[in-house]
Amino acid sequence: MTEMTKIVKTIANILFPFTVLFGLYIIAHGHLTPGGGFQGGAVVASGCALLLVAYSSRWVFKRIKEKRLATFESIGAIGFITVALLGLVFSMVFFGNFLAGSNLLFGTTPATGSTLADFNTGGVLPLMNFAVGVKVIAGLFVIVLVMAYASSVKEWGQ
Amino acid sequence: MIEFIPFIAVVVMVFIGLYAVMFRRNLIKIVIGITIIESGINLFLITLGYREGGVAPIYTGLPPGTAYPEQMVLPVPQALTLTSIVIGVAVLALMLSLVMHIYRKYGTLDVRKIRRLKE
Amino acid sequence: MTLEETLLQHSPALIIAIPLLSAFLMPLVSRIHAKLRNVFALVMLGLTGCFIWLLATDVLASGPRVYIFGAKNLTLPLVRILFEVDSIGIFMAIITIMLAIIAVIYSWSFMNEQDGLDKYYTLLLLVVTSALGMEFTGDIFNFFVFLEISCIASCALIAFWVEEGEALEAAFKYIVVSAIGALFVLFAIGLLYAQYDALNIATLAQALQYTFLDKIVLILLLVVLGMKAGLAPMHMWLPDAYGRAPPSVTLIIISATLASFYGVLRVIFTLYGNVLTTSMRFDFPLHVIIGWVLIVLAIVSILIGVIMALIQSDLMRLIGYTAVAEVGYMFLAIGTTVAALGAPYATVALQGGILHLLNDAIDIGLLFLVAGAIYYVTKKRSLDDISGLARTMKYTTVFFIVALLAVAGMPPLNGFTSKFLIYESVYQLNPILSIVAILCSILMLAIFIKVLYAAFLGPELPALKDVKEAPKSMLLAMGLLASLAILIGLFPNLFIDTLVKPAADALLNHAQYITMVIGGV
Amino acid sequence: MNSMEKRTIAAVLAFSIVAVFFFFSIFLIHPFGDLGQVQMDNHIIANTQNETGTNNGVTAVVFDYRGFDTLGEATILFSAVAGVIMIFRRVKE
Repeated sequence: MTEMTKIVKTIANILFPFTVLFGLYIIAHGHLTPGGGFQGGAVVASGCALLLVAYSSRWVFKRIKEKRLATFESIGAIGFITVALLGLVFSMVFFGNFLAGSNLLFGTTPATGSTLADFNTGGVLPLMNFAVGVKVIAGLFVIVLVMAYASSVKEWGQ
Repeated sequence: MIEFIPFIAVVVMVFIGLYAVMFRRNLIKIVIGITIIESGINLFLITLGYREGGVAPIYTGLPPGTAYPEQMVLPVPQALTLTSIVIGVAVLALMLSLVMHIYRKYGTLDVRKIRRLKE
Repeated sequence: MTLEETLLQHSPALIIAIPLLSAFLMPLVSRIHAKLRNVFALVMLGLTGCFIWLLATDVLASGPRVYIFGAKNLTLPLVRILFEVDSIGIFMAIITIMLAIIAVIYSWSFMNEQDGLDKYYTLLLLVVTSALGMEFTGDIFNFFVFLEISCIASCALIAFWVEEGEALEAAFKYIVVSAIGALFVLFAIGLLYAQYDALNIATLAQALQYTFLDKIVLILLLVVLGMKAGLAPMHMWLPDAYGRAPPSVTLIIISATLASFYGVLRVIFTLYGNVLTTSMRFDFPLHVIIGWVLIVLAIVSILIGVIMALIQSDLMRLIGYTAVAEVGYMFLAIGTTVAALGAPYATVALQGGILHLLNDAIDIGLLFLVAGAIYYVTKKRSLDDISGLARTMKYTTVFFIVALLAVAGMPPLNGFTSKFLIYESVYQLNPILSIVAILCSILMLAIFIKVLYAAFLGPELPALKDVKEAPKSMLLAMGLLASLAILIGLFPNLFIDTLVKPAADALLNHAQYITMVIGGV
Repeated sequence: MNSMEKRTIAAVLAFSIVAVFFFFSIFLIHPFGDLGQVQMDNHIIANTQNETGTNNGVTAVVFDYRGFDTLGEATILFSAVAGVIMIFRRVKE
């Protein structure tokens, strides 16, 4: 993919932080409002894809390598399964929600029925949302980046 | 009849997708066909969970006076659809990267010109 | 609770978690040192094997185990995912882990010169995880998720040799077929969910009313899982995929295929276990219809596999078509069991089918490893280009002779025992079927004798003068499979009594499977 | 050309069989919005807040009740990424 004009770049520059912020908001509030790790991760990754379109894929590829993104994805996946394994350690069952109702981190139990949003609820769910969010951002971005970069290389027909 | 319209939409989408997969000769069109089938199945799953006049199963800012569980839609089909969407993305990514490689190798996307494997 | 009891209690979860975690860790591990990833994969699979051993001793001694994810106790209605491990599940898990360990040993030398090996080992561990998950799970949507993991990871592995156009085509064919099949499975799950509002297999099996929708679900599930298991007429992807993937990958894909076959068993015997004897129209009970349909398709598979193998000149494709025929033998046994449900020879057929599952994994796997060894030293696929290898590759020749005798069902090797059980029971159902099966088996022997003459005996080609024996790790992998083939051939009763009979009983006793979950509340 | 025609006939046959199945099945499902059995979902809706401590029923199902499926889902994405990187590993300048 070739570089776009200055107008596109400027608008992408303005939009990119807002897209990332919105995605992070969706990830962080996954246990309260519609959304979660997958959805928010997809939003952030689409912001990254915007950069990819505005600046060329070579420009992005020079700054961030796919190996590093793949490592980030691995870390997200390891984080997810680690939270599940911590459930095995603390509540004696795989995927046990050991933080719910414990009054520790995210441990408040909300009142039944319609309540206001209390960020400090949900047990391990926000942690899992965060791990999945990291994983999805890195995963989707690396897929788009690798495919875009491959189509920009000479022998691939461009 | 009116209450079956969402299901009919599902069937129409699955048919369009199957038609594309079976009778189109372009690899990209085959991939698009699979994506359309998948959207149809996702629509089917989400349709199964709808309850007449229900709201989303989220308690934050729930309209006062909502009786639950009678006035909430089912959460499990939504979770299944979420899983299905992510699976669809993964399959799509892999299929498209294979198509890119096939195009580089043969210089065409026509199934009839590519089929070098003996049947 | 002692440590051992705790480990035993959590072993179903750990058997999935350990290979999965090591797959996630693999990109990080391979950054440290290149050789470390082989060791790491081997150690982690060995650890998984230890847990499977621990679980197997307990399950075979004291019945199925249930493991619930996220809660300590079962509560009705069943909202959580659970694993239910019974004798057939653990039997399949033993086959899977055995093939996985042998594939990793084989890849040590075979994949040595390739690049992209960290992803290769990651995907390999993921396929193993998915096969184990399919075999243990007691939740139908969870089964679908594992089916998709196995589909995606196997597809990427089939395309490992990206420079070959045929590998890409085989991978594309495989993923198109599997993706559409998986979507049909999802549709079937949606139909079940719409009727009974449950996703647990035991709950569904108990609630099943055998309505028209359930018939559609049965057809969809059997068609898709039969296709993934390589049953004709939807076997087209199998010879391509088997023949074009690296042989160590083929070994892993065999285990994924067998997991789909296990899915067929689970659907027929457990999910529809309660309604198998229900009569449809005209006084035809369901099990007779399913049984005969499976038998006809199985015979078609055997014939297609053998006839197509006869005309192949590419060694790996030839073995791929033989694999189709072997799948046909397994389905023949299952079809006989279902068609004659209740008769004494039905149990014999089921035992033959389950033992043949193990033998198929060993024999076809060994054949592919031998073909891979030939490819590794000569870089040639076609039988026309290789000749006289017996002079330089003595051990490989011996292993090939073992494999060919085993796959053709010759005593005293393992194929004989299971095929004999199948012929014996099928003969009581219909003698003609048995005769066709025996004739095809003899034809298979003829095909492989031809391969033996073409590839190993015969004149030495000048191009293959400086061919050496395969490296040690490949010989070790082939030797392990060959010694297993001989061991099962010499002491079949040992395996039948300890592993196969409990597995067959667990399949036929679907009431126990249901009460373990529903009754255990 | 003969094999091509055979292929088309087989495709038409398979297409029509699948079409018939799908078409018959949809009219036998419960009507849109009027559910049949709902015991599992009602249990989840009623117990989400005290069992998992979250306000969002869908997140509770995705990450708690059916968390293992989500692990599988994450694994699928992971394997797709691994596969795509592996397939494109030879791409160099």
